[in-house]
Amino acid sequence: MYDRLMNRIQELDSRSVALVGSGGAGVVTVGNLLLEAAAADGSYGLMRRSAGPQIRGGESAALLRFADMPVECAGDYYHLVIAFDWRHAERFIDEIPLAASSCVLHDPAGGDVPEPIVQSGARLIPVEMQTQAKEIEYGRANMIALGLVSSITGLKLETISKTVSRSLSTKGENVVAGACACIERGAKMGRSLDIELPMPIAQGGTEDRWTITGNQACGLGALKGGVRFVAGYPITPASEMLEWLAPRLARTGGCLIQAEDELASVNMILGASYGGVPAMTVTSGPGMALMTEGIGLAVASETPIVVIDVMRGGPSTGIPTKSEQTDLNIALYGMHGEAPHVVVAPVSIPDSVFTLQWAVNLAESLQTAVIVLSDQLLAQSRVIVNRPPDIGFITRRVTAQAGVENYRRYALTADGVSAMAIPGTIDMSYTADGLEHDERGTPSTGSRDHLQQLEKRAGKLIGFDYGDHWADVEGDGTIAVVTWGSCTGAVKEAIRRAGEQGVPVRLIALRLLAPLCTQQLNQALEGVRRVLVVEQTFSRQFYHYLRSQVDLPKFTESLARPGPSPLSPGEITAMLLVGEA
Amino acid sequence: MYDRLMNRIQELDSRSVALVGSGGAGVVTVGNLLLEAAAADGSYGLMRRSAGPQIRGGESAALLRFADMPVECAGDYYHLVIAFDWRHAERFIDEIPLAASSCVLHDPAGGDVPEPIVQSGARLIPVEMQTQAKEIEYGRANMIALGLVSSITGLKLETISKTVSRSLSTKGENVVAGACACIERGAKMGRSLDIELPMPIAQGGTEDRWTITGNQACGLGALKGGVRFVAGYPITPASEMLEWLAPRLARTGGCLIQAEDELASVNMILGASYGGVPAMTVTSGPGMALMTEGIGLAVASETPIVVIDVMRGGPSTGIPTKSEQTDLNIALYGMHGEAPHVVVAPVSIPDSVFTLQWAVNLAESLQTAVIVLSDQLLAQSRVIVNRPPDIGFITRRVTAQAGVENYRRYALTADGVSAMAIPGTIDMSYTADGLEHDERGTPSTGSRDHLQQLEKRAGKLIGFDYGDHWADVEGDGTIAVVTWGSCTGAVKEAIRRAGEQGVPVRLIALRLLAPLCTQQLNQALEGVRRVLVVEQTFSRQFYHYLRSQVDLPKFTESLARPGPSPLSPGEITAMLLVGEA
Amino acid sequence: MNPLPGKSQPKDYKSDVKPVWCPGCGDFGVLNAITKALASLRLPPEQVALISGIGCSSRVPAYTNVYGFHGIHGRALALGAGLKAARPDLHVVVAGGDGDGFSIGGNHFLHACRRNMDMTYIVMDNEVYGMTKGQASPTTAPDWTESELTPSGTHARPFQPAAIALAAGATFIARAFSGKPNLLAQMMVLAMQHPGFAFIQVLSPCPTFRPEQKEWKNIVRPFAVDALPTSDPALAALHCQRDDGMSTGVIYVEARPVWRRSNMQEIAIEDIEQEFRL
Amino acid sequence: MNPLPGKSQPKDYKSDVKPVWCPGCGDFGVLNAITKALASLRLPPEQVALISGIGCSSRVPAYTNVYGFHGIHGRALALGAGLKAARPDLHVVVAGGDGDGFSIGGNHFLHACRRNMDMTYIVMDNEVYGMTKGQASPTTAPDWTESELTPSGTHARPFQPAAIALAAGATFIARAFSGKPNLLAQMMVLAMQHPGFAFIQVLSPCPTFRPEQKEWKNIVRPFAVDALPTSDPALAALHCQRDDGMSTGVIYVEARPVWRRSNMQEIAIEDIEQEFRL
Ligand SMILES: Cc1ncc(C[n+]2csc(CCOP(=O)(O)OP(=O)(O)O)c2C)c(N)n1
Ligand SMILES: Cc1ncc(C[n+]2csc(CCOP(=O)(O)OP(=O)(O)O)c2C)c(N)n1
Ligand code: SF4
Ligand code: SF4
Ligand SMILES: [Mg+2]
Ligand SMILES: [Mg+2]
Repeated sequence: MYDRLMNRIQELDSRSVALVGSGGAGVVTVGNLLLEAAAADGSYGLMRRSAGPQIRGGESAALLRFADMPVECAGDYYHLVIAFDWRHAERFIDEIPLAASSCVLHDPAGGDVPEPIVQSGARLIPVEMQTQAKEIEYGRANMIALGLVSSITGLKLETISKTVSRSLSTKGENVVAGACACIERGAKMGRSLDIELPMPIAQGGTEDRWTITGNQACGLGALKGGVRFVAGYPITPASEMLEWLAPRLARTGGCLIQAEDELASVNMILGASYGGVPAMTVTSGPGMALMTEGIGLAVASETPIVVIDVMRGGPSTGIPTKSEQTDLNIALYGMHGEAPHVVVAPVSIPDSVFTLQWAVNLAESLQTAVIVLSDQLLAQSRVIVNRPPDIGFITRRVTAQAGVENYRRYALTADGVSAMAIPGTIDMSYTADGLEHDERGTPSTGSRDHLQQLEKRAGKLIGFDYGDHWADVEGDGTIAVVTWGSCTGAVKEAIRRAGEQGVPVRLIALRLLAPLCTQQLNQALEGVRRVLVVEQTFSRQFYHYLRSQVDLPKFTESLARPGPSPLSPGEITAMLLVGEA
Repeated sequence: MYDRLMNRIQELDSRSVALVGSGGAGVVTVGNLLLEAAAADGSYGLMRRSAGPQIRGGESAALLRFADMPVECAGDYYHLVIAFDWRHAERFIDEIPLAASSCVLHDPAGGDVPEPIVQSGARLIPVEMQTQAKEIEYGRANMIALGLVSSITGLKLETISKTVSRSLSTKGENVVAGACACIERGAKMGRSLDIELPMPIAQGGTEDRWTITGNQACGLGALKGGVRFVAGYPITPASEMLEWLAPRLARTGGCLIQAEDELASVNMILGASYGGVPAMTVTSGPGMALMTEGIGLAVASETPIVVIDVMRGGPSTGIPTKSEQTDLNIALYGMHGEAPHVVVAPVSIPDSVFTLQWAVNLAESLQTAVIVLSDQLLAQSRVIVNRPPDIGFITRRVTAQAGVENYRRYALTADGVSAMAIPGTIDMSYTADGLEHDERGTPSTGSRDHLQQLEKRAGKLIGFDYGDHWADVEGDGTIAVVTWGSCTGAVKEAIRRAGEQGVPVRLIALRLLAPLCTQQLNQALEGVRRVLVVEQTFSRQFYHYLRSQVDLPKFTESLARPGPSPLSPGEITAMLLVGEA
Repeated sequence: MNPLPGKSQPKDYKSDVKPVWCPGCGDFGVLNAITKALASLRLPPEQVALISGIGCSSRVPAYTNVYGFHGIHGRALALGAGLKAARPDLHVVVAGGDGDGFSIGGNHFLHACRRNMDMTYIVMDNEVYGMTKGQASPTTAPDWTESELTPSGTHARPFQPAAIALAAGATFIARAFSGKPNLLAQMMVLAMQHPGFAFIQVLSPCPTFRPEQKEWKNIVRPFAVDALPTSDPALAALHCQRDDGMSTGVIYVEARPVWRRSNMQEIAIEDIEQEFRL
Repeated sequence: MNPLPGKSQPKDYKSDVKPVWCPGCGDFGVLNAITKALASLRLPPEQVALISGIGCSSRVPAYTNVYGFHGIHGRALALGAGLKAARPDLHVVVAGGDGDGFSIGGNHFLHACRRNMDMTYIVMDNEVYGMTKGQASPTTAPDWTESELTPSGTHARPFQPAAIALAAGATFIARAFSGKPNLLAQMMVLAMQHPGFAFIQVLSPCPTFRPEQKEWKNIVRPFAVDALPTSDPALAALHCQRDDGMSTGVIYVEARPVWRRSNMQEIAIEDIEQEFRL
């Protein structure tokens, strides 16, 4: 179905491989091994996971893309699909677009090929993986598949074997031997298939490349930013970040508490931060909903906290295992009363390191709540990237030193930030309060105190110098795409492709969502006659948010689609080229 | 300070009286008695309460205004102030604007008159209330004050005595006698003061007039709308509505549960509504923050509920006893994921009866969550009004009857509303779910089901015919004020005054805030060259919301001020007349 | 509640939705027991509501053919309480996991016990968060270090469901094992017949994240005391404390008035409106 | 914690903020007792943090001159736990009301008891919501009908703070009366010295909404049993159950390891980054 488009839009020279299966087929294991082996051979890559609701044995897909440069999004379609079986295929088939040139290797033991796959016109090749694996001691079908892919893509068998041996070493020699035998068998089968899909190999050594997930990248950024206390409650797809952080905080002088719920999480980090320790919590939509009262307290009491919301499909419990950007509204507006705070979002997986470091810095500098919006797509995808640059933010909380006369915790200052006395500081005790208060912190119902403190809390955010970090702005031309978060990768590729078609397009990928840098945004939009706003929501939350604060050009379009399928670079390119080229 | 303005802007023929005092001075008691007596004499009136943080004995003010037509807002300034003492005057002095023509009767025993009052140029008259009261057995200073006001305003002594006797009857004969003696003494003192401020008396009998607070009016509307289950957790300024409802639900076949917290409240009403009983909860900002997860479940599971948020000053615990419109954002956007729902707000105290009845009707008809935004100003003010008209909504929930083959709870229908089987209906059992689901209700992670159900839940709200109720639209001219909620009263008066100055202004007071009826709004704005958006917030929440969805005329201004002082008709009029007349 | 006139087989209470549960999950046994109990009570499916929160165990309503509500995490008891208060004619059963009920939902558990509404609460306790892939729950032993979230254990005393229920005021308290669905079904029948808040803690293994729980079938045994069930809270407390948490049986039964709606004389709304007249 | 070297008077721990409390409110006595206890322990004010929620009683931090955080309703214990975990060097005292602690905050109470962090929790129990003008709280008798919100009573068994704390795992449990600030101060000293989670339920009358509580001074008396305090949970449970809730004294003391942070070998962030290299 994408073929018509493809005639005009040159895709990035990349290889997209989808592995699908259910019932403990080990799809994700193969995906990871494939990613690692390709990385070792010199490719860049990205692996997205798409899982069903089952805890074990449910259907799942490992969706990979390889290129000779860092991969920031899925491609328009998959070149190669390996299917162990088709159970519950209807649940994810829409997430695996195919072209007529695609190849689908499917195990006949896994059932009939579903209609939409047949319709796609892709080449269907039955390959017995199950039966072959059974013939080998400790054999498993997923390792046969790994062999198939390796020969089709020309991966070095040696690298594969090394990767597999390392990763399965804890499972015992027999398992490793069985796996290697399967890989060899698969590779042989693959060679006989007459499909060639050589892996794009990048120049240069792999020493400075990392393999990292978005959840890990956020966790690392938080650690680098100085977070030393985390409280959290498990929730998909955020738990993995907590699990990554727990032992690492314990090893860096910090501490993580698994709280009884999200109400406790957010209040625990408020307590820790009040004690002077940079603190963070991590959750997803439902937990976010439970935290807004606490976030409001952080704003009112001017206690720095960082809250990461790893977004998933909503509303309500929604689709816990799949991605969406639909918590934008609650992040921007979810607090009662006037609760000005900061909202940031990483524009890619490696950027999560920077964005989190910055988020901690902003929370501490501005003594407010900073909400970070990640999503399942960023969080649970794993990439091969160049080591993210080390940007040494100095986290600075303005603290009050002992001996200040007549200390006023909430003093009105030029920049709106007032010195915070950390418990332990002699003679500086005060009571932090979520009631409206005067400069000292004493509760006040007076309209003057209210207005002054409202102005203080809002003013400190507006007046702050966010530097260049507010957005990634690239390119020129009279068309601009304004986007954010996990859509940025696909947008970037679309812009590159449009450029190749002679249509230059500017990128404005917001990293700072609130407060909105309206002046900088207007400046970035200067000379732009057409704007495309790209986001993964249903109700165009981002588009409406921009409208609410900025006068967009008359010719402004919105490209919004809910999850779970990520927006593809092809559909964005198509939209950009309409009427232009 | 308002005198200059007053030269141009003719105020409504009204009398504004402020009673202030602390330490159990009984300010609110006198205010209520005064309101009742004036009502009995034929006046319309409104009494607003402004209280400090103390539970007992704190400073408080009863702020009254009388006219010969229904009063919907405070005046620009107070004609008469009676002050028992000035303790904590700084906390509310901004809420009592004075003119040079104002009279301030203050008890010298209550301390020095505060500087801002002296500055106002108002006439200051020391009157011994405390000492006079002490001379009378069972005498109280507040009853002396009542006598003072009655003679100054020409209230019938007979009415006052009757009102007082009835209201104090439970306290015993001695108390009543003491009160009456005080009133007589005060009246005598008042006559010697040479101040005249005759009460405006309305035409016609008082048989069809009501005295009601906003909290009561909401409660009544909910009962009339069919609500028969309420769960709630006490919170200022909403508790009084729960307290009003509890015995009355018990007497109308319903039931109210005091829940352990707001998380329980909202989930309890979900359970009740799932059981087929129209259900509601009542809270204020902090409780609202705790309810958003439950509201999202109502949206996703399509379970009708009504949630009233009686707004108070925010953020966080904020100013519990005072008014603000700053929960607009959380009401519109506070849910995670895409959770389309309905937000309505009464435009006056008597309109609360209608709006609540409508809210219940919308929740039931649309099978969704309806949030009602009231505020402390509406909720805790008491008015004398004409009996609100009886609009007989027939609440209609589409229910599934026994015997439907292959019942699909979330079937895709033309209007997006699907029949709900009520437990007890034979052979129609289904499981309601907050997970994304297919038409049957079975959880689904598929993108097609997700999109279809997102469209269903949003579409049913967009396609619904809200009739004329979406807004109160009045007048014509090329200027329009767009406003909502408790600001409407002051806006209406400002429009009347502007009209008297030859500047016709349209009123657009939204009752339906979400979904925004953009088409109707655009229509109402046809021919308008200038728009003034009026609201009681700090960050112009309403203005930004309108912008996010509608192209407002270039010449659009925003008049926004946070609480606690309500916007005055005078300041709105002034803004309207700038450059016009 | 009118019992069904005709047939009543466990399978009549099962739906055609296939459980998402892992092979060997203890929750299959609980589902079986629920359908057995309903069949043995001959309850018409449409007069029963099965309410749950979020978790593997909380998926149970859709697998039955009674009315169900799969709510949000931790709020099942509140959902059930609202339904029961509004529809006293229904038979309300609330079910869920140890995380749902004792961690995020702990407060509602306390207040449900206090309130003593006439309903049944079944907690499938696997001492782990199954759905979110294996973190410690309140009932997890403090030295369990298999979750990376608590790499050196929880450092917290395990939650004692029966003891807390007792202190909070539940009037029927029992412990059971999902591996014995017949016994469990019998206990559920007692619980559902009990007038008031009946709580059953069901030890329900999670072979995926707590493979060692496969041993439970060899460890659980009935309470070795004749004194149980008792209506003496002191005695019940004593036995709860002395037990290792692996004894099964009904522990405590108390006859306390069940929660009921206020019964006041009915009036019309028009009468209420009178109070606003001047 | 280093005790103060020099002077240490209760007044040194008072701030100049005037309480919003009504005349005769029991919370004055609790405030006095807190300052007395701090003075007698000679704790440097800057090493003490007093954390609270929302309610009349929760206003207490600002009336002292130690570090304070007046948080949101029901979350004081979570706030305190986060502070203590992040700053184990501080002396953390959490205070609030019966509504704050047992109604909306009930879950945190359960888990704070389980966790056994080294902190003190003081609940000023007046069996009513004072701040919101007189509604029933979890400890209110079921037949109290003075609130219009529950016109025929709550229909729920009162929450038993000591029994719940015991079942949940608190390691120091006591009941006291605000009308005896010296005794209360002594008890607070014991609680603050106790290593672990120490809970004191202070009967603290609300003369405004529960005028009958003025009688409490004639009703409260020390527990009439020599056995208390005990470290036997069964015995403690027994005495909690037998008591009418008006006996005062330390009920239960247990030596259980206090919650502590995981102690793992320290490494640098650069070392952590190594794991991402190919
Ligand atoms: C508010 C909220 N927080 C967290 C989650 C994530 N979550 C889903 S199920 C679950 C725990 C499940 O554990 P349990 O109740 O013991 O059920 P089990 O899966 O073990 O049967 C959690 C934390 C959620 N859905 N909502
Ligand atoms: C989330 C939330 N819900 C409700 C309230 C309103 N509220 C304030 S204090 C209070 C109860 C106070 O009772 P208690 O804790 O017993 O303290 P007391 O005033 O009796 O000392 C309530 C319900 C609130 N502030 N926040
Ligand atoms: S993860 Fe555990 S509890 Fe969940 S379905 Fe699997 S075995 Fe059952
Ligand atoms: S209302 Fe009661 S608890 Fe609150 S300050 Fe007054 S007496 Fe104390
Ligand atoms: Mg569990
Ligand atoms: Mg209380």
